[in-house]
Amino acid sequence: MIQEGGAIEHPEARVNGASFSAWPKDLYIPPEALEVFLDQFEGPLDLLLYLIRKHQIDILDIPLADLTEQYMVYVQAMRHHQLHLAADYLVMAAWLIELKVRFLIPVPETVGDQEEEEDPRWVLAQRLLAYEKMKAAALRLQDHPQQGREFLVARVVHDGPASPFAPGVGLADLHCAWQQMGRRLQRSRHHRIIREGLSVRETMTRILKVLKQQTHLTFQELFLKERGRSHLVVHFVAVLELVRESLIEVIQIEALGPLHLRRAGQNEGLEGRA
Amino acid sequence: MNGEENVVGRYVLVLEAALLCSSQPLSISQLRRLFDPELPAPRIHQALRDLQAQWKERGVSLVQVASGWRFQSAPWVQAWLERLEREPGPRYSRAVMETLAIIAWRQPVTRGDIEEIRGVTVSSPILKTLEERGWIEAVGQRETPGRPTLFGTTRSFLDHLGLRTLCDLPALDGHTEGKEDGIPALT
Amino acid sequence: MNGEENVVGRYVLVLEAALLCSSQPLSISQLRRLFDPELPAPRIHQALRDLQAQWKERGVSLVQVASGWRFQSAPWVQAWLERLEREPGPRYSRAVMETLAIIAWRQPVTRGDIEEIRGVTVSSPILKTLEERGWIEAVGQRETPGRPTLFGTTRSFLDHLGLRTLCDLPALDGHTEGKEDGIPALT
Repeated sequence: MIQEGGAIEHPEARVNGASFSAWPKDLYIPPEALEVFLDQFEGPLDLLLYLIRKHQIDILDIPLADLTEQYMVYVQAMRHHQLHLAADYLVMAAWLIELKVRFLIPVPETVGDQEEEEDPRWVLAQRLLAYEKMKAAALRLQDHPQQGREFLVARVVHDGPASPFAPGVGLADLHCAWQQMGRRLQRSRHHRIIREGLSVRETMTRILKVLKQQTHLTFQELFLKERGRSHLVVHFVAVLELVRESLIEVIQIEALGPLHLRRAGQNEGLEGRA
Repeated sequence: MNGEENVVGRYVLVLEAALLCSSQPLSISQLRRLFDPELPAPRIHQALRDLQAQWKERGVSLVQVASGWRFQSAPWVQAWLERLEREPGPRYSRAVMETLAIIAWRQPVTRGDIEEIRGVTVSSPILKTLEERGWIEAVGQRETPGRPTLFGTTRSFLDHLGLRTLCDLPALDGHTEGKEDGIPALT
Repeated sequence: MNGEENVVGRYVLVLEAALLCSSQPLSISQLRRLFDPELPAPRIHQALRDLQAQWKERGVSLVQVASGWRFQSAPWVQAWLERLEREPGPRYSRAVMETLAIIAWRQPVTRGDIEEIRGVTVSSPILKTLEERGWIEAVGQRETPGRPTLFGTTRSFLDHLGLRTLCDLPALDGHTEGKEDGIPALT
């Protein structure tokens, strides 16, 4: 696309003595490659900046015709491959062509005192510089220390509500709820409360959680890590309680063999292992 | 600046910063992993004891809860901190609180058990509220017809209450010592 | 227990606890309101300076950001704290960051201004992302046809960056140093 006379001053690539500053039109560019290439740009200004920096063009002295034509190479390639072309790229193409026309065709000086027409190259340069500055600003922002990345904020827990939308609950509230419920029920029922060690209940829950993840558990596994007699007793009582509530089964596959715990009503899995 | 050369003197400060800035309680193994090479557990324990002593008389204290260690406000500053809260915040309904209490003290329980105790139907949103809050979870199924789900409380529930284990829940015989409190035991 | 009798000695501890526990930075007027009767602002300032000095060499420091004072981790502990973080914070696309940069350095701006500078259409999700994050907000309308919304950054944006004012944003000298770029400076 580059015309002989209009070649830019600092061509980047030389092949066999000929300078190339844009992809030859007949060069096959796989659509995916083009897409990937274009994905790196945030838009037409970003692409223009890339072209200018790549060819070391002085931004204050832009060869409008060449830049426009190089830009059009990409736009043409995109259209040729019927890639989805963001309208922004076409708008920019139209604007570049307009600038080029304004640059090439001198404005007739019919109106004497009219304000001097701005150099279209300067208009383009201003836009590119403004964009480049903001591009740099975005990087500065990205690099600036950020909460959660370069520093963390102290967040010590306190008893107030966790967040306006998630009410908190205190021990007193919980206890109070229980007591009120008790008082309410006392009027209608006459059951006797049986005191249960909570540690037994907790252990029951823990055993069930383990049995949710693995099909069975041997007695040894259950007691191995626990220290002390009270742990042993708590676990044993928990197992008995779970059996009583038909939540688990205890099986022994062979005489004097290891005892296995498994969830009640689960019939598969153990035979194959024994 | 890096402080690696002086890490021995600094690790207490690192532990303090990690505990002050973490949104979750930190376990000993997490605290060990702060350092490379990992610090031996006894060193961590010693440092935690030192920190606990340093913070003893302050408005914030270092405590151990179910899933590890964390800093939390001391009870005596609560009166001041409450003035910061703009509004008292929503509260859970009685139904939610009672359901939670039953699950806490009677776990593992099924929805049927809760209904049995409360004497009223337990609606799905109640259990969902508590599950979404991360305070209860399904821990299994009872092998009875219909295989109902059994619920238990989670570690975050204990963390929220600042408790280490369920045994730290207040005993329920307290006010009704020797008396029945009207709540049926599960059979 | 209440400590009212000794409040003079204790108010620094109360301030410390409040600042450590608050999820948001606390302003001087919020800090004054912790006390009844309210403490005069100079006393609060003095206490903050004392606290700042006390925490100077620690892993957490007391800093002032746009919406007030808060404790945050010191840069030197970051290397350790990073080992704790399960997931890194979200990374925003270049489109989002460029839009945010334009709003930060050129505010107040309309969507049209942003499109003019970037040369591309600014999609609604981009502005929505930034609004939902609490970093930008509508600050008015330009009195031109269509009365487009003017956007500016919020205090939480500055808080997030640990900055006190927009003037603390890094300077944008770069390659255009000393040259006129026709872009008005921030006021």
